[in-house]
Amino acid sequence: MAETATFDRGQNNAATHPKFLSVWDIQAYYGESYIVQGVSFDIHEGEILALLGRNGAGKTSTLRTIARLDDPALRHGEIWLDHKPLHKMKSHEAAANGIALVPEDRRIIPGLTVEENLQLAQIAPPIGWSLERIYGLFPRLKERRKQEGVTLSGGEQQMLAIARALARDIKVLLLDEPYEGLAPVIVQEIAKTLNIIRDQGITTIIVEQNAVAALKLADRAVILDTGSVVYDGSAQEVLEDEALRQRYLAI
Amino acid sequence: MLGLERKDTLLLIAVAFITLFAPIILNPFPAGSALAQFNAGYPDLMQRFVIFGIFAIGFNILFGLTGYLSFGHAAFLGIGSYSAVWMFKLLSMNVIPAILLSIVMAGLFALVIGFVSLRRSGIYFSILTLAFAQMSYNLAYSVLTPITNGETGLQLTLSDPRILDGDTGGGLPVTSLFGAEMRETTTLFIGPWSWDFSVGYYFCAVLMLLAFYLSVRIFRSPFGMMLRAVKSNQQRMNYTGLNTRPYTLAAFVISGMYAGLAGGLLAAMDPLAGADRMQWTASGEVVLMTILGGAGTLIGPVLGAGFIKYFENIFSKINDGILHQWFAFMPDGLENVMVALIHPFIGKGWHLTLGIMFMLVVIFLPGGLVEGAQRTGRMFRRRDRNADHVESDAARQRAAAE
Amino acid sequence: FTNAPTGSAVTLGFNVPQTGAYADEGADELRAFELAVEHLNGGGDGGMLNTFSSKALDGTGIMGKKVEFVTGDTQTKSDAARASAQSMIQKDGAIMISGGSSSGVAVAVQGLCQEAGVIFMSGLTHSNDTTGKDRKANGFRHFFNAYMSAAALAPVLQNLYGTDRKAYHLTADYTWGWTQEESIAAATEAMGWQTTEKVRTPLGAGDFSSYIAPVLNSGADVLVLNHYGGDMVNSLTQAVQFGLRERQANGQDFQIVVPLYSELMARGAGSAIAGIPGSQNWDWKLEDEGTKAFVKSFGEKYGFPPSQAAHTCYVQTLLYADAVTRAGDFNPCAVVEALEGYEFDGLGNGPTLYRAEDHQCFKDVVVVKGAENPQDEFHLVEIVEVTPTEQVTYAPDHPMFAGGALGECNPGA
Amino acid sequence: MDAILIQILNGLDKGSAYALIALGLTLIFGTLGVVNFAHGALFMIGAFCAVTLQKILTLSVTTIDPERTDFLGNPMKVQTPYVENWFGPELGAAIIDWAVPLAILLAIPVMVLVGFVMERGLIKHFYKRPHADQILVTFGLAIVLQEVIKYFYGANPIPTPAPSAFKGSLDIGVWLGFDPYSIIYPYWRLVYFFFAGIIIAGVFAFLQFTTFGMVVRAGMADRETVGLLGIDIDKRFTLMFGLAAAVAGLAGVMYTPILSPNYHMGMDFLVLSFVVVVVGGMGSLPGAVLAGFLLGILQSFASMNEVKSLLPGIDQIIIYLVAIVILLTRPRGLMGRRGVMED
Amino acid sequence: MGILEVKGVNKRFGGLQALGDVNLSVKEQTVHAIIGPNGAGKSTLLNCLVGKLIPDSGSVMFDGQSVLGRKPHEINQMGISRVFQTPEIFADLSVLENVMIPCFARRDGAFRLHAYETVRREAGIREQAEAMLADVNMLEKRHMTASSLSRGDKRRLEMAMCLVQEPKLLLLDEPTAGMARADTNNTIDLLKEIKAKRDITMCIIEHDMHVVFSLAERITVLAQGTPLVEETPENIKGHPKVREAYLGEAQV
Ligand SMILES: Nc1ncnc2c1ncn2[C@@H]1O[C@H](COP(=O)(O)OP(=O)(O)OP(=O)(O)O)[C@@H](O)[C@H]1O
Ligand SMILES: Nc1ncnc2c1ncn2[C@@H]1O[C@H](COP(=O)(O)OP(=O)(O)OP(=O)(O)O)[C@@H](O)[C@H]1O
Ligand SMILES: CC(C)C[C@H](N)C(=O)O
Ligand SMILES: [Mg+2]
Ligand SMILES: [Mg+2]
Repeated sequence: MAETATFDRGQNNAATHPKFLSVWDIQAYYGESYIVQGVSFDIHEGEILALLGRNGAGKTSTLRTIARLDDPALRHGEIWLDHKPLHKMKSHEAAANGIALVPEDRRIIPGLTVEENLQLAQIAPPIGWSLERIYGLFPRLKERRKQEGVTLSGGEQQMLAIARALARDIKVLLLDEPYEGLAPVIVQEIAKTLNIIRDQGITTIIVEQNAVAALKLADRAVILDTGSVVYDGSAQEVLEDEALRQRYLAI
Repeated sequence: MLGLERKDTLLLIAVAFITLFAPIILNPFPAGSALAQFNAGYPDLMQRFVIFGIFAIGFNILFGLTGYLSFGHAAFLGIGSYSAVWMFKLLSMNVIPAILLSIVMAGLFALVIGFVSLRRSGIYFSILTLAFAQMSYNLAYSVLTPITNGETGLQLTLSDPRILDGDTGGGLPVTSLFGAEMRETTTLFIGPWSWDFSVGYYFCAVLMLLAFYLSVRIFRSPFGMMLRAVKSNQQRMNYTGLNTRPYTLAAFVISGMYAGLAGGLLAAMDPLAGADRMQWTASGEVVLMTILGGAGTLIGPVLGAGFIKYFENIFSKINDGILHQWFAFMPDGLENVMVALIHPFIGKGWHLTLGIMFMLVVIFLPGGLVEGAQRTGRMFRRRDRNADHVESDAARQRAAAE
Repeated sequence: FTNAPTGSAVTLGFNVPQTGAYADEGADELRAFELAVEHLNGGGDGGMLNTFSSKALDGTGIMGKKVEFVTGDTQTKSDAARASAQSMIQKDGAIMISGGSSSGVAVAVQGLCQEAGVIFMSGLTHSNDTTGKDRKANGFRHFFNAYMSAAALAPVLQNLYGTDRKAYHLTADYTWGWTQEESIAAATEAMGWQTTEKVRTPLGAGDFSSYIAPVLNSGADVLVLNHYGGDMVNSLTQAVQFGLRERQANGQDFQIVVPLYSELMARGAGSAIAGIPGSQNWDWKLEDEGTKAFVKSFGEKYGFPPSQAAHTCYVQTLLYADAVTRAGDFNPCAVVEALEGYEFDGLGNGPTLYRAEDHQCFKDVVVVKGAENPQDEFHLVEIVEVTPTEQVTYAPDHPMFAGGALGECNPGA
Repeated sequence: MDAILIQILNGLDKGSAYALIALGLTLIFGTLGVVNFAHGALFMIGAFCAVTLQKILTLSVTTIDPERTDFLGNPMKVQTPYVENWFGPELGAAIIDWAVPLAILLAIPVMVLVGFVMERGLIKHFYKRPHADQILVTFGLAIVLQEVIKYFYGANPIPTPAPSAFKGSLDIGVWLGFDPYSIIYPYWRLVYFFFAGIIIAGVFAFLQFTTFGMVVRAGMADRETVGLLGIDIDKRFTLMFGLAAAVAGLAGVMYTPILSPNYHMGMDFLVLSFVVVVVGGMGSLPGAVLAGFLLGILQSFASMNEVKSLLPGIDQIIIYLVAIVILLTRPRGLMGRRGVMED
Repeated sequence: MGILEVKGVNKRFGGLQALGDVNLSVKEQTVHAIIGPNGAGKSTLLNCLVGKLIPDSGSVMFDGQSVLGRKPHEINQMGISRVFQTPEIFADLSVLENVMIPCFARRDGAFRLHAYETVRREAGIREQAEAMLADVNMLEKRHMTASSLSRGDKRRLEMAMCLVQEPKLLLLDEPTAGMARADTNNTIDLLKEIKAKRDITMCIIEHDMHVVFSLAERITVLAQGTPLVEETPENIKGHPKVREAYLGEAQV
């Protein structure tokens, strides 16, 4: 389904190519440490992209940069979403333009109940799934909706974090290790959900250590190593090319 | 040397050098010149620099390492002072027993107050310590007047027993170290300069160096590391098999004893102990000193103490007359404009200047004065970027904290 | 001796509260010091130099040396005040320290000056202790004290409110408050009043309502406020708000007394002060020549009349200069000798004596009350009576002043 | 009995002041997590809004009255306020008389503005900084504000009387069947009490019935994540700060007839208000209000002679003593939330 | 008798029965896995073992002694270490210091006032810590501040901190979550190696079946707060109930 992108480095193609999300040569720093070292890729609408790499490769940092969080600081490069310049925005503006990040440590907000955590996501427009619909997908959350979010079990927190993203009307979903800490059955559930989400035209970037699971789901794969793209191609290819996996993912 | 690493040894030597030559360094302007106003090298102020330096060093052992922010440390300072003055009244004008008692008493109080207050953390701890100190202050000011002599402060009188000293003749006796009077001062005149070398100052300075050395040892010790770990993650400490309470309590008591030492020295230099020393503003002052200098750094608290005391004693004394002297070379109109411009910031406006300095420092030098020193240092040696900065590790830890 | 002047100038140290609650008093003190120095150095109109009974001073400084001064901030804290005084002595070579606006500070600095061997001419200090149990040979007080307030007030109170009164004291809980409470209670009891209650209030309490409310039902019909500064402003305003002044008790109108008064406090209390009696060391409305001369030079220089704080500090400076000149020596011991038992006139309050036994100055005391309809902001206080010296004089060994000794004068190093 | 009643009344009043100050402080400290040592200064600035309005209203034309002389014997300058010239002496005088309540109108915009400027210009940069830095910068600011006020208004208290309509006091005792004058309560204190009630209720309602409070709390706990949810938290923080400043300022305005404003009144209240907030429990508005009233009433009782004669000096330390007892028995104060400023 | 004996432990959170009558016996020197759906109560059970939570009823015996009523640090000193589900490390300290602290805890006990010695001089401790870091492939990161580690590295660090204590019982709550596959495999090897070298018992919670089946000798399946089955890995794989409640179609 996805056309394998060939990106002309050094040029901002976002305006001319009908790409949905374009990341062009982003370079980002934590203080003085140079972490995201010129990452470029682009995605079409409704595509699922697996962003892979070893620990410390810079996956999380890349997602955070796209979501326009303060850290790491973007010092060079451009990010375009649907013809809008994300790189000029702050995180809440990016969110208003349809970016949602499910962060790796889930970031459930202390002091708020499960339901409040969800309500919080629906304060600023655009609003997505209704609470009923969310609870339909995650009945576990419905049971626990009066409980303080941070006392949920690890897996439940993960569900809440994903649910919170769905509660907003989003164009791009950035998932940072969504399967971490989830029971296999739930992983399968979520995989299904992600397919549903894709069918609705939502574009997804998924970072996952469980590379096989992610690749199965994804159309494309981008592999990072020490902050740069070392592979950008079809997911299928990575699944099949043992040598490639061995080289970049050591699996 | 002395069981320290090279950079710590260098720091210690630098501090020793500066303290020993402080009477000269702090009096850079010839006496009688227009700028002599800025000279700080007279015994009383120099003593205050080092004494409050001790206070802040001790406070930093608690706050800088464990992150427990005590808002009642002045109580220990006050207790130290009262103990010392009582020792002068009852026993002898020798400063040694007085200071020993100060340290012991402050340590005991710190043990009790710390034991209770450390049951809570964060702001709850701060308020508990504040409450204890305020109670001490209020009681010392009023109900406990028989012990503290209330508002006036505890002073020596002619009728004090002083069992060891015996009769002292007509005047009030003075504090001494086995006969060397604390107030004895030799003034050295070289050209237009004049430098005061006082026994009291050197006594305090030696103790400050000792206190500083000890604090370096504590910072670099496993104990110091544990304290930093407490600050970082108490939970993990517990699940690692460490009992955090004795660690924090030990830090609290040690810093209380430092405060007691400082209080005792204050009384040894000037045998009066006032209740004001225990008020929350005094506790706040040491907090400000520490943060201003750079909490968690070795030398920061001393710098902070010097900074605040300098403003308090030097800026408050500049008056319009002095301003007119400075600008006398200008045409009259301009002179008056200059004086009017500067007037709000000096003399009775010294608080204003201090407030502004606080804000500037904290806004532009997030790590306190030490950070400022480092930046200047860095500017001078751009070349070797990777050079080890004396304080950089501590500063970094601090920046990462909270 | 300490800081013997060597050059062509002599340095005096003026240590006043520049920050804190008494900063306005401090500012006025400083104005007075500057004026005094100006006059000593021959500037201005000479002020009280013209009316002073001693003619030793001639406007050429002190013994031909130009008078210079340094200033410091006491912060109304004993500690800070001593630090500030120390620096004047050690760094600036001050040979005399003056100023201050609290008894605690005065006693503390007086002690310091004694040890350091310089003269201390205290500013505002009203506690009996300053020249009582904490008296020092190197220290002199021009201000009056709590005992003298009481002695002057008592007859006036008797005239105003009779002898059958029950008094309720609210007292600032520290040494000055206690001595004033003790003195007033003793003096009023001597004329037949009863003291129903003495209640100590914390310093800077702000809201005194919970201390004032019980007064209503205590059976008392006079409230004595042994407060000063902001505390007094607040307690008085609040007492008036609670309607104490409209009340009747024991068949008489309820009354409030503020034994120690000042114009600055009266300004703070606003209309609440109207009609309230109290005592002052001095008032600019006194009619003697010295006062007139001083008010004139001060008023012309600064645009408003001087406070009693200003007066005290001005006079202290002249007195010191005069004593040095008369002694012909800057040595503190010579100065002490010149001042002890010294009688003079022309510095306000009529003939005045510096008693040798305790270095307390004896002169007329001014009994005042708050003006009902002040014609302007400078007339908030009216003089009721000038109590003659004899009536406020006491024996040096009076029990309220017992326990201290001057010691010997200390000329220092 | 009546002695106790009257102390309860007094306590309520002191309590309302504590509660109001603590309320504002909790918004900044308990909710925004900023240790704001300048809060007392905000209270003080509020009080000086009243002073300023009074000064403005009494701005006067100066005429020379040759009949009378001033203290130096020169002809007397007579001041007539402009408002009396404009509105006639009676209405003019009445307006001046009502300066304190009118000052509310001045204080609201001024305080909100002060809050906005303070937050945007300074505090904003300190949310992520250690509490210690916040203390230093806000303490510095407090000193600066206080010195500026001192520079313009002097150090002595300035009388700001309540409107004469509220002079005098209400004899509550008579209603309850006690002797006249046994329980009286100044009218203005009643006004203050009700005023406090209204403000407290208003703030509660605002935070309870809107999501504002929840969002701000969430933003405090984790501003990054709240940003990810599309919420511009900065704007809300600024608003919250403005609100807190306004609450502090109004508390100050209305308190002026009770406590003549002076430049250090903020510092005097500062420590106490921190104690109240912490005893109430960090992050809890009801806690702050409750603690305010509780400590106010206890303090009133402790200042009764009967109590004081039993325990000398108790009135000076009662607040701290109670604070210690409460904090030792209840780990997070009366109603504190877990995790707020506990480390 | 196992080294760890949990008998009849109950824990409620308000209306929720998080643990219902849990019995568990872990044999000395075995690796015992606890698996189960999310929210089954696995972490809660561990919390009861290390003193973070106190069970409403039941008993927990370790090495013949009850752990209930003891403080967390006392329990640790008995020989139980735990790796948490979300990494608990000393974020402000360097990686090396993070590992040295447990070394001190092991050598000096719960408290010792060694305020005058210097850390530098503690060569033995440092070597120990460095050796441990080398084992988890983190030696070159030893001077980094722990907070700037990536997430997978934080987990490895925490594991190193627990291992270096040489506990008798090591509790691992999802130790490899978020770890790259290669590191997961390394971790498995490391745990195996440690197990072979020392008399250590391990109790491991994992959702990664690869890890579970590579390590575990016994597996307890927990569901809704109660143990469903306790079996050898082979038997678990085919267990229908387990498949339904937990594994789904996952390949194991
Ligand atoms: N706050 C920070 N400060 C400094 N460096 C950081 C910070 N956060 C991460 N890093 C560094 O940035 C690099 C990339 O980290 P990042 O978290 O993006 O990796 P990752 O690919 O997500 O790894 P993982 O799979 O372990 O989550 C790592 O070397 C890490 O140490
Ligand atoms: N402090 C608490 N208050 C209320 N409920 C809690 C608390 N802690 C845990 N729970 C609930 O108890 C249940 C068990 O939680 P636990 O963390 O033990 O699950 P788990 O088996 O570790 O799950 P996971 O595999 O997802 O980590 C969950 O439903 C959780 O929401
Ligand atoms: C300012 C003084 C006149 C009164 C002051 N309270 C004192 O202690 O003496
Ligand atoms: Mg990551
Ligand atoms: Mg779990």
